[in-house]
Amino acid sequence: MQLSYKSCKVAENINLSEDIYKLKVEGDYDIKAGQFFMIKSLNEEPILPRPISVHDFEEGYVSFLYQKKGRGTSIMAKLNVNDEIKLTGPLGNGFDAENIKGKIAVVAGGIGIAPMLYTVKSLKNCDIDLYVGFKDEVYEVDEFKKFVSNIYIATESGKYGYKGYVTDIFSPFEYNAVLCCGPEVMMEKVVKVCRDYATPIFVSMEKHMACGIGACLGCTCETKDGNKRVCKDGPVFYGRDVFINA
Amino acid sequence: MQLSYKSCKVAENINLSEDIYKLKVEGDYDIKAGQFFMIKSLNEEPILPRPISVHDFEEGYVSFLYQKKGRGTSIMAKLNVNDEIKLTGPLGNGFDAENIKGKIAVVAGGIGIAPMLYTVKSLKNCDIDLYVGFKDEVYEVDEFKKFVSNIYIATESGKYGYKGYVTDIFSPFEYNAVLCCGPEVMMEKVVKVCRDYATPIFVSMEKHMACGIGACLGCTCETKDGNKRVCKDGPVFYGRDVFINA
Amino acid sequence: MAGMCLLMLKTNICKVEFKNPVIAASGTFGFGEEYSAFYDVGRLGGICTKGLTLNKKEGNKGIRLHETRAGLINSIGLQNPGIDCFIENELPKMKKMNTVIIANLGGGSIEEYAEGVKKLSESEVDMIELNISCPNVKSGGMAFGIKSETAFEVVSKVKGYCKKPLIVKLSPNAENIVDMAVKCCEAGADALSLINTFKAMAIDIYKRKPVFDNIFAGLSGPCIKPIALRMVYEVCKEVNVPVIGIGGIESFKDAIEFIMAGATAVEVGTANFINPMVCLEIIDGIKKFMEDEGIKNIEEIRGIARR
Amino acid sequence: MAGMCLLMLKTNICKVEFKNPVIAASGTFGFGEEYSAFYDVGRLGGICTKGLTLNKKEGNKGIRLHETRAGLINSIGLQNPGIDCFIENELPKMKKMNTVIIANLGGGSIEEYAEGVKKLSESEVDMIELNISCPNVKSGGMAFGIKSETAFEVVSKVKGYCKKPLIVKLSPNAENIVDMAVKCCEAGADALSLINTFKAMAIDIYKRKPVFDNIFAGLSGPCIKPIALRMVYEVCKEVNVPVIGIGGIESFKDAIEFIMAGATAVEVGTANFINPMVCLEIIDGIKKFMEDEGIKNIEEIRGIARR
Ligand SMILES: Cc1cc2nc3c(=O)[nH]c(=O)nc-3n(C[C@H](O)[C@H](O)[C@H](O)COP(=O)(O)OP(=O)(O)OC[C@H]3O[C@@H](n4cnc5c(N)ncnc54)[C@H](O)[C@@H]3O)c2cc1C
Ligand SMILES: Cc1cc2nc3c(=O)[nH]c(=O)nc-3n(C[C@H](O)[C@H](O)[C@H](O)COP(=O)(O)OP(=O)(O)OC[C@H]3O[C@@H](n4cnc5c(N)ncnc54)[C@H](O)[C@@H]3O)c2cc1C
Ligand SMILES: Cc1cc2nc3c(=O)[nH]c(=O)nc-3n(C[C@H](O)[C@H](O)[C@H](O)COP(=O)(O)O)c2cc1C
Ligand SMILES: Cc1cc2nc3c(=O)[nH]c(=O)nc-3n(C[C@H](O)[C@H](O)[C@H](O)COP(=O)(O)O)c2cc1C
Ligand code: FES
Ligand code: FES
Repeated sequence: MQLSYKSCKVAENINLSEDIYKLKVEGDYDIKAGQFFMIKSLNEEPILPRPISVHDFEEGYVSFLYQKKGRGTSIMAKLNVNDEIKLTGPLGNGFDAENIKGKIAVVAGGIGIAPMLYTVKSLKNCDIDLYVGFKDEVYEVDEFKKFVSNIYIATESGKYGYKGYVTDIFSPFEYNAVLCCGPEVMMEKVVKVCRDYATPIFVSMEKHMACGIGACLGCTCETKDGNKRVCKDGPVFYGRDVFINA
Repeated sequence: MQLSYKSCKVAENINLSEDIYKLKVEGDYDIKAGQFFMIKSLNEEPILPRPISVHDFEEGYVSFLYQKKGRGTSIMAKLNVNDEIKLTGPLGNGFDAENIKGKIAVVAGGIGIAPMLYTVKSLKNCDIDLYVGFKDEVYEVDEFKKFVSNIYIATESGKYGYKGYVTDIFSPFEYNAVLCCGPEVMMEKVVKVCRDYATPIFVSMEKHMACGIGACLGCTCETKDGNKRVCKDGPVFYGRDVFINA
Repeated sequence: MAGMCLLMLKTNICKVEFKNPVIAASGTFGFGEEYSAFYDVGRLGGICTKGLTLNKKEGNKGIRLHETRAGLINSIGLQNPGIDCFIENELPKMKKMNTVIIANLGGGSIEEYAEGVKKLSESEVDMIELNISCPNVKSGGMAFGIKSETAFEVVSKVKGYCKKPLIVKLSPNAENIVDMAVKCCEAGADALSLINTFKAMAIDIYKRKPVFDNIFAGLSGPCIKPIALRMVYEVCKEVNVPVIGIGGIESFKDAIEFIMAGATAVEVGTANFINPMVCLEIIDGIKKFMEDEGIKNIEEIRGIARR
Repeated sequence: MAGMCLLMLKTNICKVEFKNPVIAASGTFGFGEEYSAFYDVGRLGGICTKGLTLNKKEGNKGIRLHETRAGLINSIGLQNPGIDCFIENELPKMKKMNTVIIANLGGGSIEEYAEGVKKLSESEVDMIELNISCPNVKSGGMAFGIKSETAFEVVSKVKGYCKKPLIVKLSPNAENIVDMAVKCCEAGADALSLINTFKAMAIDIYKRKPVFDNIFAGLSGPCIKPIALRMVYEVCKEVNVPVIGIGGIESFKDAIEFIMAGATAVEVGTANFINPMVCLEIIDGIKKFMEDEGIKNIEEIRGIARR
């Protein structure tokens, strides 16, 4: 397989909500739902690129939804239109969209919603419900309306939807499969309840990364089959393979 | 004395010629001719600010003329209008404009012309001639026309003016004082010829700097009175004090 | 012309011929496969494998990577499939890559090193790099890389079983890097490579505890270059075997500095993560530098900064 | 409230009271005068003077500064006016700065150190920091900072003449930093500070020779922090005297890391060049961190990462 590392031009970089940004860059790729890119600005620091999921992809443009956290994402937040950034990818296994069928629940926590837009667009012949939890502000949910049947929102502050966690309002009952991305504690809870219903669940894992392509073994996660590389063998795993004790 | 370290907004940053740029920032200061600022972009790298002379100063705006050389000046070259940069200064002794009188020669080599515009503006009741040498392209010379009587240009390529070095066309004969900035070899030559005519000459020295304020002793230059700090005791010295063997 | 360019970069270490002096460093390049997705790794001078041990290792738990200013701290812990599995599954693929294959060998005891060297000696690897310097596992060999006497012992023993050119990889944590180098040569090292990572740490101030489960881990990347270069310079002055310079190399300029300090070749590690094409860019950069400076053969500048 | 904030940062080292644990590092802050142009240096915990020697020194020739990735290599070479001149001209001004004054003392021989300590003991400096670790001059003391036995000797001797609290400043180039620390304490050090700069170098590839006339020079700045922190952590575990953490500190986060590793205070060096206000920003940052995290006294978190 041929992988690309190249300069891409920023077409848009907008602040959606408090610390949430959407970045659109020029680029033509063959992308699977749930894959990610390693993104690096031209600045010398930080030295490592940052893994960011494909949020959306339309002819000639890749979009990313990201949260400003530390050194890397702060620099991303300052990018202007026409700036160049370096992209490596697309990377990772992604969701096996071809083989996911029937009534599907997508469960996302906060910025875990990022990989899910292109994912719901990629799922063919599925009936999808979106469950999503936020701390306070709700963002990007409207984009999903065209592609899903129902949207269930929880906010910790109670500002929108149910007051509490998304795990409080989600039940795998009736779903053929569940796709999940968010904080580990949340994913673990979802895996647990899916186990009770014997519902297949796919989780997208997150680890600190250096190479992003499987060479450094820095991003391993323990699975029932031993250590796996999140960047290459993942980021998508069967929920029960990684949350063994859930 | 109170020194300032503060953020300033970029008002203009234009490419004048090949690797020559002019940067204008908002800022109100009390500046003496020949002083400089330590300039640092908000990027983490390079870690040290760079010393750049005041090229011009008009109510509310400080201008710098700089040559893109390495890491620091390359980042400066990418600054956009409204970007913030950090300025420490004004620093150094500067030219003693108050006490310079009569017929004056300003001799500059390449980017050594940078400190001279504000300098010629600051010299009151003087009759000034400008001698300036370039490799090939000539820049910024027109700005001097209003403030000097004669302009003599030399280029190594012969593209404009005399073909050769500025030191070939300059003689201190008839001048009361000479102000000089450029490569060390060139300044040394000018000091030598001034010695022959017993003409007072002031040179602006350049050394790698870290603190810029006299604390680290990294920028010392040997003088007839022992080591002096270019940043604090200079950058302007009596030519014969530093080019002892000239 | 292209032929001439290739010629001028050709490098020999212990009679093994390298197309050019740029080698991918152990632990940063897997077994070469991943980077083959970016370019033909046959253009490299060589590839050092991920550190191998006699038996398979799962590596360390907890966070394994932490970025610092111009650096990376890693606590991988020599995760690897074991020598047998390497020889069976990875080496055949590597042999097709058309570059020099250097097996990097870690170990927890002299016996384990010796056993490993025996097995690798019977394999098709071109050279063995003895890692007596991994700070990330008790059995990673760093204990052997601190005191010269201990290093002397392990290298002497291993050398007896070694049928491949033996490179000994030194740790910057050695008490005295020059003495260490000299002792390793006395013990039979055919070449030296230095440096491995610095013992370092980071603390998570919100969790109020060390970032790494093992507390300490290894620092690499551009930040360490000025110290690595100094060590290579000092060692090259005192030994007669070829020295491979390692530590923070991220551009052709860095590589040339190491060569001018006396290194015969360089290994590039962390920089591969910053830019996956970096090794090729370094090779091209060296070539262009030599052309611009009128250097016909890299030997002309090797160690020139020492004169 | 302001009073409370001050209280919670108060730090004692050898019965000398510091307003807060942030000290300007030797060689980066002159004699305090230059930075007084930016802010009231009386707000600092303390100031270490530029390294002093018995007699005036002109320092090194050639290039003295070279920037690297997240670091600075310097070859100042202990340029200073000599102890007598310091006591006469600089100290009176420093005493008015209303902060703890620490005299940093270099030397080329045990006798020179002893003579220096005697003179400083009769002066009004609050403490003496014995620099056995400057890599930039033959007589800068680094020779004393490599082997523990040599350090033991110089510290024992000096201690006999010292009437001020004696801080011994350690070099990261020491063969064994923990052993070095222990030996210096046995020899009578009242406190330790670490680390000084790393022996490093750079080569000008166009001139084909080392950048510095002395070939080697000292590396400081953010790049060295992960190694410095590790050394401070290791030393704090093994000694009972107060330890001042130094090395690449550029933010309150870095300072807190050193304190959580066990440091009683920190010194800030190169970061002053990056941002002349950095010491104040670090003090304010520590204060805010403690408020946010509900820490009433800095003792609560000192060494907490070791538990
Ligand atoms: C496969 C994958 C896909 C991702 N997709 C997205 C996405 O679409 N949108 C998005 O906002 N974020 C995404 N992330 C997370 C994103 O990579 C991190 O938030 C980012 O690297 C933080 O970088 P920083 O420099 O801003 O923060 P840093 O200063 O590096 O660190 C800030 C905080 O984030 C933690 N952190 C740093 N790197 C990582 C990492 N790789 N994984 C987890 N925590 C980390 C640090 O420990 C620290 O607590 C993804 C991560 C992975 C592994
Ligand atoms: C008082 C003073 C005033 C100056 N005024 C101007 C000015 O008005 N316009 C202008 O273009 N330049 C000026 N300079 C020079 C300018 O500071 C350097 O060109 C700049 O620091 C180079 O930085 P860099 O990061 O781009 O280059 P680097 O990557 O740091 O180095 C590029 C090259 O410049 C050399 N260099 C780096 N720093 C210095 C330095 N401080 N002095 C001399 N050589 C250096 C390096 O050795 C190298 O050869 C001045 C210097 C001083 C000391
Ligand atoms: C993630 C990672 C894994 C490493 N694994 C090994 C290893 O298995 N064996 C070894 O000898 N060195 C290992 N190293 C050290 C590198 O080979 C190299 O010596 C060191 O990183 C310094 O070079 P650099 O600054 O170019 O990375 C590893 C380094 C990194 C960053
Ligand atoms: C320019 C410069 C000069 C220094 N001079 C001295 C000195 O005279 N005496 C001394 O003990 N340390 C000296 N040091 C070392 C610093 O005090 C400090 O130990 C070292 O720089 C590491 O800290 P940092 O990374 O915060 O700079 C000097 C450092 C620099 C950068
Ligand atoms: S990030 Fe290197 S193996 Fe996954
Ligand atoms: S740059 Fe520090 S003294 Fe001049």
